[in-house]
Formats: sequence, C-alpha cells, structure tokens
Amino acid sequence: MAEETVKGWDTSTMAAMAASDIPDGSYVNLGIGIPELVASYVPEGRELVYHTENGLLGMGPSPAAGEEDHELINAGKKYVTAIPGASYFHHADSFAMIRGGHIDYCILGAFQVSHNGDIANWSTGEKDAIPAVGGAMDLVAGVKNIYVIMQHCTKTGEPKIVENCTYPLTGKNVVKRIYTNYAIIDVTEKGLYVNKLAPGVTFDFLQKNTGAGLHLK
Amino acid sequence: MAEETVKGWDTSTMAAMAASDIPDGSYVNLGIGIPELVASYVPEGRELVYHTENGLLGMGPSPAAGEEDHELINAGKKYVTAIPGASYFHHADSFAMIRGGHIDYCILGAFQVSHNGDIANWSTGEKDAIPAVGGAMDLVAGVKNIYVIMQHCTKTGEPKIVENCTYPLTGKNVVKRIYTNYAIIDVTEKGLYVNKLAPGVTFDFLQKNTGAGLHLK
Amino acid sequence: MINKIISSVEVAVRDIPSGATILVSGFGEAGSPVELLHALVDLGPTDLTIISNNTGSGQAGLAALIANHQVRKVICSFPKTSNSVVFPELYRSGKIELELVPQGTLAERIRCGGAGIPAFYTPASVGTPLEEGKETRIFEGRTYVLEYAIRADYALVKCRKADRYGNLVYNKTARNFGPVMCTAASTTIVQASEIVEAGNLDPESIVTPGIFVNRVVEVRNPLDESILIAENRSYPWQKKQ
Amino acid sequence: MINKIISSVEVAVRDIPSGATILVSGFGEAGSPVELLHALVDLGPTDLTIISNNTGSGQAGLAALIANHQVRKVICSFPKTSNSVVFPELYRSGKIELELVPQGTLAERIRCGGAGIPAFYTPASVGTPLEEGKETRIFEGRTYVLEYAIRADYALVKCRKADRYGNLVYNKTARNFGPVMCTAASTTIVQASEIVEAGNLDPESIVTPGIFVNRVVEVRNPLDESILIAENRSYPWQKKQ
Repeated sequence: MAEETVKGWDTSTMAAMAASDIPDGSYVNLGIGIPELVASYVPEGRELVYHTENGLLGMGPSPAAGEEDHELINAGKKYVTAIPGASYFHHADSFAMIRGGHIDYCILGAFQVSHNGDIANWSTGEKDAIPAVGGAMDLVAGVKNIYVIMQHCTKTGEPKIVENCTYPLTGKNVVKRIYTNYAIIDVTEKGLYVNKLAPGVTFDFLQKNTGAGLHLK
Repeated sequence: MAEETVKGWDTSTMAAMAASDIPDGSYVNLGIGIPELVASYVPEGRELVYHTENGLLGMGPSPAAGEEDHELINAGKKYVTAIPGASYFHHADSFAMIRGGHIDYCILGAFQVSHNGDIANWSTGEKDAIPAVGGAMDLVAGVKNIYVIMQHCTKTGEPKIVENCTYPLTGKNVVKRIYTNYAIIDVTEKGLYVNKLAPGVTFDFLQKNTGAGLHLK
Repeated sequence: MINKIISSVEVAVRDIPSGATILVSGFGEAGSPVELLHALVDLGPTDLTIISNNTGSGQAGLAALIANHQVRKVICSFPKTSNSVVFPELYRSGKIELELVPQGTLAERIRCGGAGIPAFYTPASVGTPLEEGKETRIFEGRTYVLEYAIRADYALVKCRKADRYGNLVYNKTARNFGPVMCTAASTTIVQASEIVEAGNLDPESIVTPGIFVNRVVEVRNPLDESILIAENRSYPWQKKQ
Repeated sequence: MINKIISSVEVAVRDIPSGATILVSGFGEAGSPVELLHALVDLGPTDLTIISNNTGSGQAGLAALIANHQVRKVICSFPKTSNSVVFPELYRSGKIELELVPQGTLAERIRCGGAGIPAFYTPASVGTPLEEGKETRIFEGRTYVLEYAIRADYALVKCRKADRYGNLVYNKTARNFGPVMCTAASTTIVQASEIVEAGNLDPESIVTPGIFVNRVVEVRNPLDESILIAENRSYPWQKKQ
C-alpha cells in the first residue's frame, strides 16, 4: 500500500513544533522519551523553566561527560544540571506545584488518546506487566495544559488515537493537543480537530489511520 | 474567712513545678503569661527545645535590651532569640509539627478546665468581645501532653476547675494536668486526682474551691 | 527572558479591583507587606476580603487599609493584638465581617489551596463553637472536621531577598504565612528588601520557588510595623503626633 | 543535652522488629539510605512493609532487602526502573504484595501522616483503575478521590548534613521523599554524610527540623547506588563479578 511509505514528520520536527507552541516564561514538565527533545527546540528569545517532579525547578541540559552528579537526576533517572535560579524541594512540595495547577505545560508520551482527551500512558494492562504509574496521574490531573507527543500508530499499524482507550487510563478529559508524525490534532469539546497535517499526509489518510472521528478546522 | 489568707504557691513555684515535670529532651510550646515562666525554671542538666507556632524551633530567651530583632518574635509577639541549632519554617510546617503530635508538651493558661479535661481559654463569650483563637485549638488538639497553669480561682473567687466549662471550649478531653496556686491536679479517665497540695491547703479547702469532684491519689 | 521585577509598589498592585480576595502575609508585627498595603490604600479598591493571621496593628499597613473602609471581610485567626485598634472598633459597630479560623487550619487551608487539595480533615476545633455548621467524620475512633481550601485573587507578601524568577528567601519569624500564601493566589505580588541576580540564592535554601510568584518589587529598608506603632504613625501619613 | 547521634548503622536499626512498616527515602538511585538498609539486611527482620517510591535497583540497598525475602509488601508509585530486577521477579511469582499509589498521592499521604491530617481529597487517579474501591466526592463540579494518611513505625532516610538535634539538610534531588518521610514515622533514623556542630547549619536553610528525627548516624562517603549497579554488586557483598 502507498500508505506504508508515508513517514510524516520525524521526532525532532514534532518536538520542535511542540516547543514553538509553548509561550515564553512557561513552567514545563517533560515526560520521558520524545517529550524530552522539546527542550532542545525552544525558539530563540524564549525562556522556559523546567520542572522535574523529583524536586527540581530550573532543570538544565544533560551534563558534559564526566560531569554527572549522581544526586542530580530527573524523573526519568537521567543525569541533568540545574540553571542559575534553580531550586530544590521535597516531593510533597513538588507535587503541590503539579496538583495545584502551577505548571503550565506537560508534554507526555502515550499509548492511546481518546476522542475526548482521555489518556492511557502508564500500563498496557498485560497480565505479566509490573504496574508502575509514577507521577503520570498527578501530572495529567494537575498541569494546566497536557500535550501528547507520540507516533500516530503503533509499530503494528494500529491507531493510537481512538474512540475509547482500551488500555488502563491515566486520566480522563485531560489532553488538549496531540503531536504525531502525521498531524497536530486539537482535542476540543466538539471533538478532534486537525490543526496541521504533515507533508504528504491527507485528511483521508489521517482519518484512515485514526480510531476516532476527525474534523477539519 | 480564713480561706482568704490562703495564697498557696506563687506563680514562680507553679512554673518551676511544671518545669520539673518535663523530661529532658522534650519539645515544648509555652502559652502566653505564666506558662512563659516555665522556661526559666528548667532543672540543670535538662535541655528542652521550645517551639513557637509562628515558625521557630529552638526559641531562646528574651534578647538583651537594644538587641531586639523586630523579625524575631514569639507567638505572643514578644522579642525572643534563637539558640544555635534553631530552625525557621513557615506556618503550615509549624502546625504540621503541632497537629502531627510532634510537640511533647504544651503549657497553657486557661479560663476554665472541666473534670474531664475540656479547656476554655480563648473566649469568655462576652457579647462585645472580639473573638480571637490563634493557635490554641490546634495546640490542644495536636500536642501530646496539655498542661494548664492558672490561678485556682478567678479574681472574684469563682472556681476555674469546673464540672462543665461555661465558656466556649478550646478543646475537649485534652488537659492532662493542672498546676494552680493551690494544687497539682491530674486529669484521668476516672476523674480529677490531687497530685500535690500547696502548703496550707487542705483537701477540703481545695474541694470547696473547685467546681468538680476531686479524688485523693 | 523571564523577569518578574516590577518598578514600583504602585505598578505592582494597580490591577487589584474592588471586590478582590487578598492574602496578606505577616504575623503580629513581623512580615507584613506594609508598602504594598499602602499602595493599595492609595489605589483605593473597596469591598476587599482579606485573609491574614491578624487584622493589623496601629494605624498603618493592614490597619490603615481597614481604617480606610476598603475591607468588607476578614478571614483570620487572631483579629486583636495588643496594638490593634482599628478592627475592633469597626467590628463592634458591625461595619466589617469576620470569619474566625484556628491558626493551623488557616495555614493548612491556604496550603491546600495552593496544592490542589480541595478539602482535608483536621482535629482542631472539634467540640468547640468553631466546629458548628461544619461536617465531621470519625477516622480510627477520633473525630475530625472537614475544612476547605482557601484560594485568593491576590497575595501580598513580604520577603528578604528575591530574584527575577521570583525565587524568595525570608527573614526569621517574618517568614510565617508568606510561603503558603504565595502558592494560593492567582497573582502573587512580593515586596523584597533586596533583589539579587539569578543564581545568587542558594538553590538548596530557596524557600519559595519562583513558580509561585508573579511580581517582585524591591522595597529597600521597608517600614517596620513595630516602629510605626511606637511612633503612632497613621497612613496616609500625617504629621507625627 | 539532647544528642541524637548514634555510633553505627547497626545500633541505629537494631530495634526494628519483624512486621514493621518502614518508610525508605530515595528516588531512582538518589537519596536511598543504602547503609541503613544493609544494616537491616544484616539484622534480618522479616515480614516488613516498605513504603518507598521505587523498589530498589540492582542487587544492593532496598533491592538487597527485598531479595533477602524480608519484605512482605511494598507501597510505591514506580516498582520498576531500568535497573530493577529483584522486585519484578518476586512480584510475578506472587511472593511480594504491591500497593500502587500515584507519586503525588504517595508524597501527600506521607506528609499528612506527619501533619496530623487523617485524609484529604486529590484529583489524581479519578477515572482510572487506581480510583477503584476508593471514595470519591465532587467539589465545585470536579471529582476527587479521598486518600488516607500514611504513617510508619520507622523511617530510614539519607541526608547530607545533620547535627545532634537531628536538624537535616539534603543534597540536590537526593532530597526527594526524605523530608516528608522524617515527619511520618514513630522512629526516624537518618544517615548523614557529615555530622556538624549544632549552630553550624543555617537556621534559615534547615530542611528537616530536628523535632522530626530520632536518630542520626554518620556515614561518610556513603555507597552510591548508581556505582553499585554499574559494578553489579550484590549485598551481602560477594566478589565483584
């Protein structure tokens, strides 16, 4: 099928588009994986402040090789740095920031997102899996704007944007925008609206690869 | 009446007796008035750590004249000092110490204490009074041992230890011991037990000046 | 570049409208944002709800705002201090409303407001008049009162040092309600005795991370409420009496 | 004189009985009290309930305690990390119990345990499998879950510096759960990389006031979980593989 040749955007482009949508001065929490790339594509002249739920506001980039501090890590347990103006705090204070609506944007990966913004990103519900939720449920419940970055389909070609999530939910009605390799899709009260299509992606192609009804803006 | 000549202990002696009942290493919150005197009578060799609910653990004595710091005060709004090893914290953390049962002793004044340890010490319920509770209700609800120091009777000779408080309550079933100028009285599940009588005070005299039934140990 | 520094107290408070709910830091005469409050007196919004531990002392700062009839209601734990004269008079004449809250409950309600917790249970006030009308519930044999979070439109807070991100450190017992109040307002306005370069404050010792602060204004050598009281000063300033 | 300093990790943990509930600080490989945990392995109590964000990494520290079959149940938010091997195996074979709690809920439940708050409401987990069986309630149109405080018999915590009063400061993101855990245990045992004279720690910068701490033991140059994993070390120590 011709569809197999459609790649759409690469992950860097997806991250760059998400980065360009975050206003100057925002407080941002980035999930593990593709979301982490967002920090590399913030447009010049903008300053974002990164929060990591294990107790650091003002997270900086990865340290140079040999400069790693084993007690300075992010929520993904990777070595990070702290910017001048950073602060450390304990976990209850860190989640007060999250739950209290103080973080402006959280960019997450997901297994599935539904037509009404439900997100499943913590468990595939497999029988033998070790359930592990971390801070995901607090983040989707507390952060003002939840954006998802993910491949549009699974490796086996199944749509990840669905009518109703089949995987265990992380939160209900929380996702506001989805960045995939095929499109940027806004989750609105009236349904899923296509905000932008990747080069070579048609609306029909997108709809065929999406498990929920899409609308054009 | 002969009774009018009975003075019992002076406030210093009352404070000293209370001080001697507090074990070494205790965390202590002292109310305004006579309770503040307790800190002056701690037996040699014991170290108590004083908490003041406006955000200081390790409160020290009053500063020397001219050494006052307007931003270093106690809950009674008096100038204090901080010992080496003191720490400052915000109000929610301060009351976490109180509510969470971390303070060992709180010594308070009172208008009335009932036979079962109810205490009234924040309002005389007068029509024109400005109601002001401060931290009293949190203290009596949270501190492990609530001791009261007060004159045994009001200025007009009315008993302050009563069957049931007539003034608005600060807390129910919280007082464990009462130090008055006439006696030390323990509040137990079986009632009020006289622990010690002041010189010249008989049990009968004490009972006559008390609004609730007393027991001898 | 993030820069929350505002040029003056006047500019810092100028959008506060009549009817606003405002958290005001301070305990007794320590930690009250006197200059911000005076700017609010100058601005003149009315019908304000003030949440603060006390109701001000003397005739300046919060007391001046109340004296100027800008405050409709006060939520506090201790509305009288040895130096408070303004509030008692208005209260007795029925011209100001009072919601009395135990101090620890007040602090925790504000913390919860900032932490996204709508309600919590506390043992404080159980069996007292302040429990009346409130929902209670027994946990493990003990009775607790359900208390609701407090949030406000604005917080006015005083601190010692701040940077352009809004990171704050405080001074001794003037810290009191400041840190929790910063978290619980839509707009948090802070007066700092000194504004320092970002990176100057030790990241291990910052008490209020900048995420909780919207505006910072430097007020060097801030007025000291204790001295204002001792000198019997009234705001708007009059000749010393 | 108050002196909470204990001579060794062995002495510090020696009264921990089988069946105890224990809070263990740390997030990922930062902030875990590895030496206290190894002393607990040596001591050998069983049937323990561990409350910690993770379930340990590699074969040392918390993972060694679990591998040694001393743990009956774990309450945590993220029981698997890239380096966790011990817990998954025991869990799959039904040999260890798991209570999964969202991370922010876990932190707040522990804070409430220390702050005398028996229960609170949170929006986290509403509409998800982790809400199942829990009481919900609507506040201002939004649904929240009722969550209960967590308290424990012991807390094992790692910090950077301590003094004889038990005042603590931490290091960077190794702070994580330490401060709230210190508040929520009947007996809080802390290993500090350095014990300093009282008064040496800045009173404005102390993160855990000593009132929350019962025992402090100095462990200079504590083992680094990341290095233990990289070197594939197992406790009790075996030859390097």
